[in-house]
Amino acid sequence: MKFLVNPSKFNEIADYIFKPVLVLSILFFALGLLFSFYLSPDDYQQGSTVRIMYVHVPSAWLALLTYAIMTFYSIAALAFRMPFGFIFNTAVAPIGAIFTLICIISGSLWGKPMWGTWWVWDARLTSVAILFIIYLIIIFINLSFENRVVREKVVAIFVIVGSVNLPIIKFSVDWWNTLHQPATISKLAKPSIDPSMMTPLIIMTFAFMMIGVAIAILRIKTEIISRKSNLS
Amino acid sequence: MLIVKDLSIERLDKKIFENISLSLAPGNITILKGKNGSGKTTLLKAILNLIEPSFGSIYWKGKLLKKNLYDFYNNVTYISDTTSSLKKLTLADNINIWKKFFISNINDTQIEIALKTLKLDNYLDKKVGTLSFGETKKLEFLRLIIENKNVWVLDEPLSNLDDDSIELMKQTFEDHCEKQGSIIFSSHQNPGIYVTEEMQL
Amino acid sequence: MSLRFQRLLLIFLTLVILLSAVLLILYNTRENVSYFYTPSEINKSDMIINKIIRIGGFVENDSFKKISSSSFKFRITDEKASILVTFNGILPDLFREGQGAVIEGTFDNNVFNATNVFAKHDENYMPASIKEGLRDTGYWNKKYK
Amino acid sequence: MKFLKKIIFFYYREYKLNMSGVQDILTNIVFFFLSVFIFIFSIGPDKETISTVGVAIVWTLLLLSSTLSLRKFYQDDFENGNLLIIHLNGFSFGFITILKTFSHFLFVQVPFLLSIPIACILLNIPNDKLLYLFTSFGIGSLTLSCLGSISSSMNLMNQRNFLLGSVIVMIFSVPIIIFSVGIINMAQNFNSLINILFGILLIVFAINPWASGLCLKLSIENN
Repeated sequence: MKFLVNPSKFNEIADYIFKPVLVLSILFFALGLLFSFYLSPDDYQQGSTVRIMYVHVPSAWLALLTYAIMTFYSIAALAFRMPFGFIFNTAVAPIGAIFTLICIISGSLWGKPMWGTWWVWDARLTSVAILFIIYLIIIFINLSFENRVVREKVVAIFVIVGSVNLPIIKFSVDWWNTLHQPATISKLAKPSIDPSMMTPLIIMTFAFMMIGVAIAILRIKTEIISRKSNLS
Repeated sequence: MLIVKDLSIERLDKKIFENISLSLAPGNITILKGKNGSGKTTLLKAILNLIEPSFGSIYWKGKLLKKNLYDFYNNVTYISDTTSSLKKLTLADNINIWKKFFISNINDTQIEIALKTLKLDNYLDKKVGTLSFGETKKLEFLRLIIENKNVWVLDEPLSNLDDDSIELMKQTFEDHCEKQGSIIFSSHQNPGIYVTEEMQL
Repeated sequence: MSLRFQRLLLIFLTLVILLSAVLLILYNTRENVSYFYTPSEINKSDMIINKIIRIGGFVENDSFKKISSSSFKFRITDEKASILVTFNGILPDLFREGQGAVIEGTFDNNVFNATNVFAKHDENYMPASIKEGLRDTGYWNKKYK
Repeated sequence: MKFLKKIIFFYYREYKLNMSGVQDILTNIVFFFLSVFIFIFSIGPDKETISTVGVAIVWTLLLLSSTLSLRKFYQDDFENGNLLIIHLNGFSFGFITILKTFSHFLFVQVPFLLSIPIACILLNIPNDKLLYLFTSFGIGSLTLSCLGSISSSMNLMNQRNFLLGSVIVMIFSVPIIIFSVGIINMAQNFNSLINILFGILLIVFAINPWASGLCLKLSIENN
């Protein structure tokens, strides 16, 4: 597992797995789209609109997952002086921002026909909007400091401080009355979703994950190279 | 008292300096010489434990500096290349703040004498912002007297000073030496001050 | 007070403060960040006069009446209390009897004039065909929350 | 004992420093009142509307004015080396941020707090809620001081994009605004709202010395 902390080891492994990951992501996307459009049934309440879920939910999960991993890496980078954590933060923040944006846009497209509105300021939607702005601020900090050492540490501190938002997003639907429905799939309870609709959801989640990993590999490699040549 | 052993500092994977060793005993004056960007300020900051060294270690009174930091800070005066006096306040106010904040045991007559020798005694009611840069710098040296500590760490103390003031500094340094104090300072010029050790960076 | 002691003090204070803060917030948040109130909460509080509020609940069975093509009358309930609602406008697709809904508007003499109606769906997803099958065999008796 | 003396004289220094720039604080308050007037004029004579949006206006302006004074928080002391001198005088960086946060609260936010009752009268905010509002502003502005400390210490080395500091303060102040504006819209449960605000303050207060202290250390190390 050394490639997760060591830039040169990461480069080696990344060269091996990049192509398989890319192929896998295309495969999963093809399969997932097939499933979500043709091989999954309509919902008993929402009809065909439920298919937006197969984009909305994976992107939301990955937006949160990306931030969680960034938080772990930030703590590790600050506590154990592990420069790979800083590289990871810089490279991955835009990917998380894009996932959050996809989640917000698909959510609005879903909300309009079902709830009757594009956007409401309930706890879940507000906290996700804040997550998006936090991602943006991380990108801005990366752009606006001259000194690399200061910049990456400030980003790491900001990521850790901003991680208070994660449990708020996760539990907002349980703690407070929201227009957004509570979680369908949680670890403790049996999922309240039919297996025929669960399948495309899982396949699409893997597809999103793979494409995320592929882009992350590219961006991390670029970041490592630009650091070596002292461009940033 | 203060011992620096095999100190190396890297920044952004670039070596600033390597394997520096020096020791600062009571009564010693050490000068750090070197061109701009040779790492004089960095070394001084490392001595004050503000920069984490990549390799090597610093000892204070036989203990690792990190373990004995509070005692070291109680015994050191640092004057950086910036002037820390508050521009909007008068000289008298500044001196008063310093005296209180550092819990100084220096009495007023000693400060008056110091002010007189620095030729600042006429400006007491003036705001620091109205002084010239050289005068502000001289005011900064008043901190050496007020803090009354053993070890002086000075960053470029002699730049921007006229000959009279340099002569004065020379005198002050020698006095401090006789009182078993120790001084480490950086300079890019040849000051003609008596030093016990010279360090080329 | 040495630097090391300051650090220890800071760690100790941080832990104590964080703990008390979490307790404070957990004890107090529950009812406060609501996007909407439930009908039973409305009846016992006095915040209702001429102020735009949101009420969330379920559309009571057999209460939906269409007055004209774009004006409707129905009751919102949480099984403890219910409120009569009038609404002019377009209802969302998901709006039907027994379905969760959030309405926005003002009270006017015990009748709630809604300006916006949002449908709320639950976290259950199920193929339409299965629901038909269940209903045919008489096993469909899922209670809405 | 010596340490206590140092703390007292730290505040003596801050007092002298802030009194020499008392016109800055007064300008901030004038800015605050002018903005209140502009809101009142632009909303028009409808007293109902003014009193309903009043709390929101005061909060927005409090937030804006406290981000205006962010630059003074650490920047001056950092640039002329005073931060370093205070550290060498035996204060850890975390401790400095706590002292500085209280100093900002005392010398920048408290003058605002004193002017808020007047603003509340101008904005027709009902008197019976004034006590709760005042408490919430008090807690909120101390929270803003802590957030200001975090964001301005993050921005010490950032010469290009100063607005970033304000953005950081604003994004983290969203929960405070949500809860404190709730006070005017509710007839009951003041105490639990105040408790929540206090809880948020405690969390931010606990995070502040670590985050800001690290940033200060970082900036001094790399300056």
